[in-house]
Amino acid sequence: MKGKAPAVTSKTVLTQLASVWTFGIREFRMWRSYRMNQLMWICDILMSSFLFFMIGRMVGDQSAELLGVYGANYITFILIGMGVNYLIATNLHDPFARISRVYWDGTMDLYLLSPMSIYTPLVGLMARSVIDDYPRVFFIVLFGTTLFGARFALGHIPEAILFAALILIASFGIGIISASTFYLFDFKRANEPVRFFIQEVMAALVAGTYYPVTVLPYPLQIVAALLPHTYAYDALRRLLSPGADLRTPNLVLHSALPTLTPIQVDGLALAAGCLAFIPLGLWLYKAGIERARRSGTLTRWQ
Amino acid sequence: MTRHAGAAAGFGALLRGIGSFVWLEYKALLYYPASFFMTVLQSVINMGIWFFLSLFISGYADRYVASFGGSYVAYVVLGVAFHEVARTALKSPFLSIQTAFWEKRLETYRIFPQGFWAYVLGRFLWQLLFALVVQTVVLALIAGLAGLNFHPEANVGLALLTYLLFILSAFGLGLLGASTFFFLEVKRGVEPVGWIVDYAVRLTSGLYYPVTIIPAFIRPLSRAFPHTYAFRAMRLLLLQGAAWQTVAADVITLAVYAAVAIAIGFYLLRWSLARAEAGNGVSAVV
Amino acid sequence: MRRRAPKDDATREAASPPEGIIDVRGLTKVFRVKEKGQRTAVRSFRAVDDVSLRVGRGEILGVLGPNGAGKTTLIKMLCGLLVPDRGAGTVLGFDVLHRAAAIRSRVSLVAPTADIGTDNNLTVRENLQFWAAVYGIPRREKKQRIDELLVLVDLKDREDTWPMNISAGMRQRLAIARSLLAENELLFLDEPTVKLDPDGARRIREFVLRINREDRVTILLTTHLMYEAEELCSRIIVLDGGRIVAQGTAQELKRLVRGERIIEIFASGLPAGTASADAPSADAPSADIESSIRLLPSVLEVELDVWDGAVGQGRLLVKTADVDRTTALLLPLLQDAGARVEGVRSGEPNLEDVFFTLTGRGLAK
Amino acid sequence: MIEIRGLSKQYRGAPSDPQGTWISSWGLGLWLRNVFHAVSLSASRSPPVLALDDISLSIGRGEIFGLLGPNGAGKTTLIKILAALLKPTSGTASVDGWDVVSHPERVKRSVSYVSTTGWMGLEWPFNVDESLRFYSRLYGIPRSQARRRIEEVLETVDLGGHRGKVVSQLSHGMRQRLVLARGLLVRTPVVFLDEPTVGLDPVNARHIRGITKSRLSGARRQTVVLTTHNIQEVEEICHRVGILHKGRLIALGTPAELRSLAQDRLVSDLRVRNYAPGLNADLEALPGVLGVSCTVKDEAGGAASLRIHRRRAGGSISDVLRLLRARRVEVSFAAQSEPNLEDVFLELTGANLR
Repeated sequence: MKGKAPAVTSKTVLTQLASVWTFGIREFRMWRSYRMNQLMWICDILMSSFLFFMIGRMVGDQSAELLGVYGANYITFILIGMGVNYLIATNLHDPFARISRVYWDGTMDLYLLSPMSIYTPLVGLMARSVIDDYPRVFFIVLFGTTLFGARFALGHIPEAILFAALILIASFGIGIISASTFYLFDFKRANEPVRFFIQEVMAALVAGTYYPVTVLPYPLQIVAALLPHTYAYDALRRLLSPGADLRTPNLVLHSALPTLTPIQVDGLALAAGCLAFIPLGLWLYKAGIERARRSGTLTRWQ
Repeated sequence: MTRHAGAAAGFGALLRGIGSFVWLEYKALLYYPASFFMTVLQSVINMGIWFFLSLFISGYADRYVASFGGSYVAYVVLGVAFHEVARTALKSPFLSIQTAFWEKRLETYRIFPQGFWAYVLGRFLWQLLFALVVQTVVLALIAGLAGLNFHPEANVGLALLTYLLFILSAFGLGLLGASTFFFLEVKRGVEPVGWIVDYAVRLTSGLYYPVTIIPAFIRPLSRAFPHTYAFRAMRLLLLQGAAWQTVAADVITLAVYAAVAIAIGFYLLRWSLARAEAGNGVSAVV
Repeated sequence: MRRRAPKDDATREAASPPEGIIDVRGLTKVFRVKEKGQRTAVRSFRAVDDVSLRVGRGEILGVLGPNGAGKTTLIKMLCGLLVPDRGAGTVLGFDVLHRAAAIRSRVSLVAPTADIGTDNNLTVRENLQFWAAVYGIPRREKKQRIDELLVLVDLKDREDTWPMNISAGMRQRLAIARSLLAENELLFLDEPTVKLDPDGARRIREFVLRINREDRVTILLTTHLMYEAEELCSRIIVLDGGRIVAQGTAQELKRLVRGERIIEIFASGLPAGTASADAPSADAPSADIESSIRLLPSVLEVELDVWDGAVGQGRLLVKTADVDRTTALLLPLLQDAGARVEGVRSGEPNLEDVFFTLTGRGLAK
Repeated sequence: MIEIRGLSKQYRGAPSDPQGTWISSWGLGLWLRNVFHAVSLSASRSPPVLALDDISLSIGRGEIFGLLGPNGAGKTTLIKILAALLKPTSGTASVDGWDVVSHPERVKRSVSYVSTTGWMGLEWPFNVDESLRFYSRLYGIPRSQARRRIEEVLETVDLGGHRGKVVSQLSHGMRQRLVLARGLLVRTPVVFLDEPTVGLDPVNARHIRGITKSRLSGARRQTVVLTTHNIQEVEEICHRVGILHKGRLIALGTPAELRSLAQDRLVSDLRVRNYAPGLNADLEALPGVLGVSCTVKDEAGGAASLRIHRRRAGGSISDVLRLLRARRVEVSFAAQSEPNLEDVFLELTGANLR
């Protein structure tokens, strides 16, 4: 071994990024050894698309009246909703699952006993969504257009990508908040209340994955206004559906800010979500680790 | 004579065993009341999504369900509630075996003469009661808030019988699926029988939309699953107020289905368990 | 392998510790355990109670104690993974209370279950590659260091194997290799041989001594195996109920056990006499050797029994309060007297006896 | 009590496909692969593992029989077959007169099986008392007797003071004792203890050994078969021992009989100062010395431990001591041990002296 001491003493941003990269590589290897399992979600996408295609058949082709600002293609409307859900699935779900796993298998101790930042294992997870979630979005668009008659407007692709990035970041923030509850409030079970309430309860019911928010009673529409999902669905549907209306307000917040266009309101709301959730998540996560260091609950074994 | 006494004693032991496992599940629920609350909430939300979705398109869809009372919302809500219970019955045996296997409890249960079957049946009984209560509450909630157009002269007794036969058929399929845990070595994830039934049922049995709008070449598939007969019979009875003659064929089909599925499922699960013990055993570590 | 030179900021921020790599006083940790039952009650439980210890550079310190004695809790506090409730001191020159992050990035830990930190989705080599990145090892050094470690832990021929396909002992060695990647000078081994079969455990012990000797790694290891502590450790502290009940070398601890021990020596060339019918006389050489043995320190009683006067074949029983010291002097003395020692057996107290003496816990019958 | 004739057990090998072992697949991929393996005769499954190879053995009433062997020797497999939890590939075994293959239900009524390896399969929602009530119901113990028996076993395993604790609050040793208590609820003729003391500290381990010896084999006259890789445990409580190695029963007898297998061997342990490298070779050249293993503790002071394996005949410790004296190596401690079962084990399997 070389006798010369390396010049780098504390980890620089570059070496931190290298660790993030390694976590990404590991996610990829894990994904690769489970590669046959990818067949399952392809089936899943096909089935869900087919299901809504059939429901869409009852609506028929002339659904402009039904969808209002979101154009006239019900299957497009549904697929954008599902696509956003697929896009953010890893970010929402995996931080908690991963923290739970490193707790149960005892690796958290070892991660802390290294020069690596405490956030690195979480940030490395973003790589998982690249290999796990983005292809799903691709497949749902592919199946939708080739098999089920979905049509997309291609005029606003850059804006759509910006909105996709915003909802990814915001959902990652929610994911970290969810992960930090593991240590902060000792939620050691498989189900974690924060993500459960935000995603499975509020977002699933009121953000409008399968129906526009306007079908809901007004109090629920106000609840929807608090969720970043609502704005992502709204903006992406307006930007990508053929014949969509970019001007007419639809959400509670649109009506509250009449001087801005709905798309602008959506963008501001999502950006605010990112700014709120990411710092809050990082802070809570650190607080959780410190709490666990005092109570001796960093890992299962004592 | 002693043989009979032995069988009776064995049956008594099995019943006590089932009771013990119901007690175990009850304690588990008390231990984590939060997870009970979350399960209930999840059911409410799932129903809520389908309620709002059906409400959203009811203007277009009502005419497709004219023969089932003419309300698409009632059609979907009823279907979802019944399906959730059947789904519990379908998944219960496999999930029970899988959970116990990885927690190394399965082998422990094999130590006791009737332990394995008491576990599978006891847990099924508990989960079934749980799902029934939850779905009934959810249904009552929707009926109370939004109103469901139940037919005033519905033959509730026959509907309940249909429901029971439906659950038993699903449980039979569940036993069949559970047997793949051992002979196909499906130790992780989901098992093929339940998975295929779940997918096919959602797509073809008329759960979310009437069978009549499915493309003709897929329609025969729907006849392979008990759900199609059960959904049709129960909706006709409760929403349309149909006479028993209308649904007799469906109910009889369901009864036969339940008997055959449970017999085959039980036999296959027993066979695969014996095969596992002749091979690598039923514990997680070899 | 050579230790990496002291890190710059380490030398800048803390003067190199002359008093020892670990130097802590009065460490105490109280856990609050939720009793979940009919009514949830909080009970406090003193896991580590007023522990002070000092470990010098290059030492192997053994922490001995039964399950639940607080061994792991102590290790976690010394690693910076657990905040002590009370106490003070330094590890590697860093304050245990305020510089935990600095300590954490400079010590290695091998947890009792080898599977901790071993990813079954990666091969043996890939596991080390993964951890090399976590430890921030520069890319150009990485391959060489991993190669060296694989040779060191004797896993070179298994480098492409999946962790679940190698034995528990090999996985333990992989875990140790992982901990050595960072080239930290302080290594914590928490029950390194638990659940291994005797052969696997022996290899781990040999290996622990080797890295201590060759790489000058300071090691703090916990065990509840008495002979393991005796074989490996230069010093041992005995922990019970979170408190240090004794410390010292294995020999010193054994001396704590009161009661006599017997050394039994079979030899030929012993001076005949005592066994013969003649009355013991002062000039007989046997009396001479007996009395000179009796004069050795700690010797309580001597009994010589020669059954074959012709070749002086016989047995010598020496009752002593200190086996080690007596043996050390006894053997040369016998050789000087021309005796040919054929076998030695001693009822040496082992650390298990020490443990029972100290904790006052006898056999649970 | 237990008769075993020509028992063999072959496990189907777990596929060790480097890309995606069986554990990493689920869903469609797993089904397809397993169906493929089921229908294809030439599928590239990994070879079967012979876990037990032609074991014949009989164990008498009231005996404590120890099964000794390293990890993976087949100890657990043998016990599981005898407890009717696993079927043998060939050969026969009977427990209390009942054949394990044709009458598994009767065998299950005749044995208690206590396995404490790994996760012990306890019921986390239950406390100690409820767990035992639960198990007594599964055993079909009448309600009228259950209470008395539970009190009895709680006292035996000394968990009476912890009856209100749920599993997560119990220490490892207590959990092990709870599993033991489950096995004691019924008074079966045969008790199987699979690694009853692994991972326990000496206090807990002795407690369990004490129960085995005085209660099970002593007061209750139960036949006990226990597996272990702890040699002291065997010497302490077992009447007879079988040594398993790679699925074969390589030795069988009382501990004393087995020790005599390594009769011509002696092991001398020396602790020395002023050790110098190169000494080993000279020591090995001495007559009767089979091998020397040395661990150096402190290079500067030359403190080292030497373990010298010698033949009893030929040579003596004096030669060793003389050589050391000539080299000015100071002996601080010397002990010579009679071969124990560990040496026997090592002699038979050749696992030491690499």
